[in-house]
Amino acid sequence: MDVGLTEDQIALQETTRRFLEEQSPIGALRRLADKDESFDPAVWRQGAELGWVGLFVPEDHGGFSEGFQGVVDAAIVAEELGRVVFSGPFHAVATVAFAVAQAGSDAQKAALLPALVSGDAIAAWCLSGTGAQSGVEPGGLAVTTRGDDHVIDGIAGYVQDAAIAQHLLVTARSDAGLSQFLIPTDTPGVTILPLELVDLGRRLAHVRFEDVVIGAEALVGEAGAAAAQVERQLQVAVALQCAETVGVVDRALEFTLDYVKQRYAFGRPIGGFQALKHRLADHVTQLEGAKAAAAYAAKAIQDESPDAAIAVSVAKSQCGKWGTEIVRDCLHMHGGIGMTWEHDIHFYLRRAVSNEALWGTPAAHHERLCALAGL
Amino acid sequence: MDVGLTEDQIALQETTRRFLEEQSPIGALRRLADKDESFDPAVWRQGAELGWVGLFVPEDHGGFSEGFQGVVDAAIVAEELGRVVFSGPFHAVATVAFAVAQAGSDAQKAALLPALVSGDAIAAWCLSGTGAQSGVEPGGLAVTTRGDDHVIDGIAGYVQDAAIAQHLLVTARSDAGLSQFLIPTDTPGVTILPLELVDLGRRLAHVRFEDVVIGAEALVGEAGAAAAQVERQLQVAVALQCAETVGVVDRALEFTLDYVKQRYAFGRPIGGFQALKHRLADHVTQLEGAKAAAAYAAKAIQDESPDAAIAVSVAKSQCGKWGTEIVRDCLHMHGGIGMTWEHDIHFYLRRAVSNEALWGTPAAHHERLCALAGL
Amino acid sequence: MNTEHLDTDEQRAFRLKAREWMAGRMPPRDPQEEPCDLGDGDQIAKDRRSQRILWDGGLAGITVPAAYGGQGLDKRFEDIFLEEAEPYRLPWVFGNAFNIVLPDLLAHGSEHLKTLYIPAMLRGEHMWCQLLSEPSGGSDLFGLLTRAEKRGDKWVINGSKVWTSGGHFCDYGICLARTDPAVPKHQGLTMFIVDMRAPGVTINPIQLVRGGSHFCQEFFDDVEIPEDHVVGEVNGGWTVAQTHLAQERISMARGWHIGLRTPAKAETIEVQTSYLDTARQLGLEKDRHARVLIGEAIAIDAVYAMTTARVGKGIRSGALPPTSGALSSLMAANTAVRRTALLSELVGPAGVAVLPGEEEPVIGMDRVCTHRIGGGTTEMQRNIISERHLELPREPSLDRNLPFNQLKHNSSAMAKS
Amino acid sequence: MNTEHLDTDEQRAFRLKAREWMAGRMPPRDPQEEPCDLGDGDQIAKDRRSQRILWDGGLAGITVPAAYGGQGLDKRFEDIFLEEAEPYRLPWVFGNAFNIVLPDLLAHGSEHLKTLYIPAMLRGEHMWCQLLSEPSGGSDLFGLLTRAEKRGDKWVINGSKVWTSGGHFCDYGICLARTDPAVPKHQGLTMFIVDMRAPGVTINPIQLVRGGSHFCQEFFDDVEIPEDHVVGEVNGGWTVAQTHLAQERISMARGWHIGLRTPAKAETIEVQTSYLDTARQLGLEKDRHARVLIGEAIAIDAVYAMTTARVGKGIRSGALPPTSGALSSLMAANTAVRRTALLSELVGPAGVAVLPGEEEPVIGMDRVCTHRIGGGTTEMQRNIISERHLELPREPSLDRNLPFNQLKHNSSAMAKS
Repeated sequence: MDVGLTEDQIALQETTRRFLEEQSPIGALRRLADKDESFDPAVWRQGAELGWVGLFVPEDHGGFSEGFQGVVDAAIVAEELGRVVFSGPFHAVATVAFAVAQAGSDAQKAALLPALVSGDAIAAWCLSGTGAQSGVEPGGLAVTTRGDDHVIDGIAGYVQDAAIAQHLLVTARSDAGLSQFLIPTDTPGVTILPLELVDLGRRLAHVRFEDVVIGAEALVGEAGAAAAQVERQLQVAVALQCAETVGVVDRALEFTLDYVKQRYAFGRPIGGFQALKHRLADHVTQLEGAKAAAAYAAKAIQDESPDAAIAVSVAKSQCGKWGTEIVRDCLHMHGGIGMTWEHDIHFYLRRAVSNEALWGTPAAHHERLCALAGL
Repeated sequence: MDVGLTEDQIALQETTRRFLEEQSPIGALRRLADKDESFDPAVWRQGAELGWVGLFVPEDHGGFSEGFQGVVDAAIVAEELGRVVFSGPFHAVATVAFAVAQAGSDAQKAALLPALVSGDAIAAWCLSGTGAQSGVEPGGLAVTTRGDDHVIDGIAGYVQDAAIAQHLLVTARSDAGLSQFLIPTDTPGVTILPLELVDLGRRLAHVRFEDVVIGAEALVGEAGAAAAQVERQLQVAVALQCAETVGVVDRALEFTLDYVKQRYAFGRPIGGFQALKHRLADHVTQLEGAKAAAAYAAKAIQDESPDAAIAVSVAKSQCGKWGTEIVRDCLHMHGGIGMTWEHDIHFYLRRAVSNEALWGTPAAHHERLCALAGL
Repeated sequence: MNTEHLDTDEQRAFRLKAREWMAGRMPPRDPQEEPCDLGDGDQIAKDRRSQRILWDGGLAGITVPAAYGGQGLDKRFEDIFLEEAEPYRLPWVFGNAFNIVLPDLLAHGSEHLKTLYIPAMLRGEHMWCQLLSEPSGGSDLFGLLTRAEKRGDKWVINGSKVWTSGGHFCDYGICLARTDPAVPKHQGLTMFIVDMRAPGVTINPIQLVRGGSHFCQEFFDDVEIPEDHVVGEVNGGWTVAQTHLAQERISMARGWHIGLRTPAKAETIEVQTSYLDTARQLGLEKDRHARVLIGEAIAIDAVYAMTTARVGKGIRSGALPPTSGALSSLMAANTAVRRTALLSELVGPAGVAVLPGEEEPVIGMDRVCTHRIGGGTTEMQRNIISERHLELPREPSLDRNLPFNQLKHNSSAMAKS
Repeated sequence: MNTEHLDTDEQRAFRLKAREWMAGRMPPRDPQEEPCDLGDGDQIAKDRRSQRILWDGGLAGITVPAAYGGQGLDKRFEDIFLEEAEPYRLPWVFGNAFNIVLPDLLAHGSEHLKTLYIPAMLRGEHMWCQLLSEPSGGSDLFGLLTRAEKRGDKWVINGSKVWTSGGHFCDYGICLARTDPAVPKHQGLTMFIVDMRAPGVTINPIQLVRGGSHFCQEFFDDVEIPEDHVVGEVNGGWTVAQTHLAQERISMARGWHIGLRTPAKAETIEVQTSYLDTARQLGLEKDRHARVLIGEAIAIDAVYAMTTARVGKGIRSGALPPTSGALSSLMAANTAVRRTALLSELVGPAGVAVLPGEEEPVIGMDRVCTHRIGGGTTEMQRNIISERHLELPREPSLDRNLPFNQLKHNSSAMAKS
């Protein structure tokens, strides 16, 4: 993402990269996985202190951005997180922070945002159900009213970081439309069902709601009128995911290029064989496309452009498809060593494959593009 | 298709190839196209005399095969026709000959088959309507009864050789099911609407039926009970198309290999550059797959195997997709000269692209495979 | 889009002059019109007239030195001119002249050649072609076989060139030929200016698969060239060609045709409504597979547009090297191939056969004719990207250091020619 | 399937002997069982016992000469044996021994080595591994760095081998090492037999991405080998390796594990019902996009099976050259990659995250782990196909004729090791 960055953005990129290289290099993920852990809370807190979450939060709640201004900067951070296949709860927390900053009540903002910004609290974002199309549109949860209270039932699927979160931002549907609620994870009737993952640096869960009764103060925005804010949150979530994928691919290609220049076969570096050269040329071309699309999407959201929704799905199409394709071939070019646990490349491929599938496959976003284009 | 051929089959292959090289080389197609013609009736008659149509016709009607026995031999002929992008009405005539030999009345057989076998008559086969899914299943025409007569209305889409045929084998649907009729092309109410084609060596038309009244003697098989015979005809048509595509690709790859061995750039034959070598290796591998699948399909139909329907759609998937892919890259490897009218390769690509789209795209056959597998 | 508010007084004056001069004189822009058909004599005649109008109004060669008939102004004035020219069809047929020959001459031409040809070019008197590619070698440009031999005070050219855009309408060509076959291939080349009407020049249009024939093949049979019509040094043609190719890449990246380069292109995603119309015509609006295909077509179009914009920006800012245009070219090729496959799958048989009305089934013929060969094959783009951007080892070269006429393949080829 | 009706009297007698002997003695075949897990000590012990049962019944080494403990019968008897063995689990863990080491020894081994090792192999006493690949070079097998030096009447080996299947369970290995680095790379190699329990041999299992570790890396630290444990000529290892690699290809093509080679395989298209079940579980039975994906998965599976059958038939009949196995290998790789993409698109997030019960999300991990690297990368398969089948020019070789230790890269690598 070096094309068109401001000096401040380059500084943010460099600070983040240096911090991650020191505190959370890719090797840390292997050590965590060997211990059956998926992230290091201390590193997350330090990252939060660097301002990762504050990018979405106004000053009076501990952050330093208003409105949508933090999106491009957050995408820069996400890309750096991708370069080390970072394991902390950035996407979940950032999305909820954005959501509450935009649509939460003053009480909600005051209660939650400072703790998210400081890294003391973790929040998860429940959007979809558990079907194959999960991730591109709201679903899974239904809400009804009982007196002044709201009652939620159903299953929210593939919720990132639900198992480590103290707060859930829940999207549920009633006859009136979509509503969002901010509730504690330990609300009675809520059950977290952790999943087994391909990506060892992430946590997902299905979240079951059985007759979960919630007071009106938990509403985020208007009851039945949350569609627009949910769409914005989806855009932010997907844009950050795409930026992360760009970082994953960029770094994987970097060390693959180093490798093919140093590895000899038949008296030549294997990177001198045209079959590999041409595939790498295709990869770097599609990566350039992914960088262009991810940057465009973040900028379009930040600028509140009318094409932001389309831009996000375009970015997901490109980053989802080519992320997996390119990193898969990077692994292949490493030969046998790429198939071993000791090498880093598989962590990159796990993340790329997961990012392709979560928050809408490219195919699901292709359908969404038709809808957005009026078909 | 050299693996597993009998001596007789090799002889058939060689005779056909020699005849076509002499009487209908690829250059003949360019000469026809320059004159805005699409085929040479004299060559077709000679080909018929070689026995191409007789492969589906029993001896007492001028041919020399019973039942489904001619399918593998006909596929061998079709492959040779593909090698020269032959322009005559083989597929239409062969499919109708098969249909009438299998399901026609004695009167129909006696009236039509000898003339088809000798090349004196041409018949076309109307299966589908004009939609995007045209070609994989019956549609487009509806039949009702009026007294003892049958009345057909609708449009049959993409009918090969309708414009040069004296006879139409028509598939139409009533509440009872499918029926087939053999009628003269000049039956009142029948209008032929010729189409403009990508493939310059072929003729297609939509055929419009407006209140076309037909006597019961035109029925082929039982009224309302033709589904099984139509399915068999579709299998034969698609299997022959796949065999033809194999011939198209095989020949295009042959002369592309010759070309890349002789064409020099940077002091080397361009076929020595690994990027081209590896793509050609992929192509010959997928061509081997196409040969295997096309041969399997023809054999499965001939043996009346239970997996014949699946085999046909598998073959179309492979031949359709890779036919276009491979010949497109063959054209590309010819560089500028491949883009000129004077070079042969575009005729091959036109045929490959057309064969992919007609009688069901690969995607349409993928859906059909699900249905055949019980989904 | 208009940057009028940024004008200095001088720029403002220039803007008003341009606006006033072109109004009523220049032909209007027709958005439906093909930008440039070098096989269309009427279009060429029209563009010659337009170029003369610009010349007469002091609007030709805005950044070209005044000594050679230009205006001697900086790039900002060209941008102003393009803003003002937006309603008109600018003369598009002079792409080769302005994008390539003009920079070649400015960088390497003698004073004699510059004064002889540049003003005439700016007046719209001469159409130019470039005579580089040969039948014997497409990608291997510098392996060319066309010979130029010195006979007395003339150079005499023999050989053949091909893929010359609009060759049969051109007045002059800039032509690379081999003047010393006894040295390695890059070292024995010279760049010439050839009069396309000279005796011994034969120009044959090439018929393409899809019809149209704005490409030509030329045969040179003892064509005589004045000794002073060498651009750069004798046997220094490779150096001139480097300028030439760099200019070609830059022009491709910024837009080949003057007037189609909008200085501050609006950056919004454009969805091809034809995809949606096609789906509706086929009744596939709600078909999930069709929607996946169309959505992908929308996405790849958008990614290509974004990538081109990004690469252009990166080259201008210096964040990306000038060869990065290869990224756009390669993506253009890959995107086009994928798009034709998606649309073919969407429409099925309607892609290969249509009721008369159009001359041909468009989607299927796009599929037959979509190849990135001209302007550098995808293989050459991939070589550029891998060797120059990724710094991967170059292909082992078998012909770079040996004398050209000692390469086995060439010795027989040159004997034949 | 059974060809009993074709038996001669002698064959019939052999068939009955085999049938009778195995009944009740051999372990039954479990269709669910992994054919061969070289990381599973129990399975290895079981297979050693089974092999001994076959030996005791006169059913071991059916086509091996009687002089080395075999039955000295022709191929027809082996087919009969396999028909009769169909209900049983044959000892699958001896793949290396029977497919590769045995042919190497028969073709190139001294009488001493043949009598020393073949009968023990047939009795199931020894498990063998092949020690060819090295960490420094995967595809470039003959660029290996492991050194063997003559000291007195011993050879002394130093270096490292990798990707050894079941290395930690093996008794002996057949090992290619460099005995003369001062000649071009193919000429200075020798094939040895190494006792895997000898002092100086260290065997480390390799942990793979997906778990499982039946591959090992070995380190040789001054490992001594008796002088007579050379297979073939000293510095003639390349010749032995040719036999070795040819046998490996043939065995791969016909099926690596004895007993999984069914002599007359039924040729029917098998549709993976799991695809259909997955669609039903996800409620996508009627979703057109899902059906297109599943249909393609069905098709590519079938094409791969048909192609393998066709290539096998072609090799057997001589219509295709023995290297045609590369076509099957390449298609296997491409098919697997495409299949994982299709299924991932079908299931979406369920491919990368599942409720506990399985150890991992299978579809997503298939996508991460499906690579054709072992047994020859796809690149090597494409080289074989293009150079040997299509007769396209070979890659320019930079290391084929120079002395091995004068290649810049190797001199530093060998200095390190």
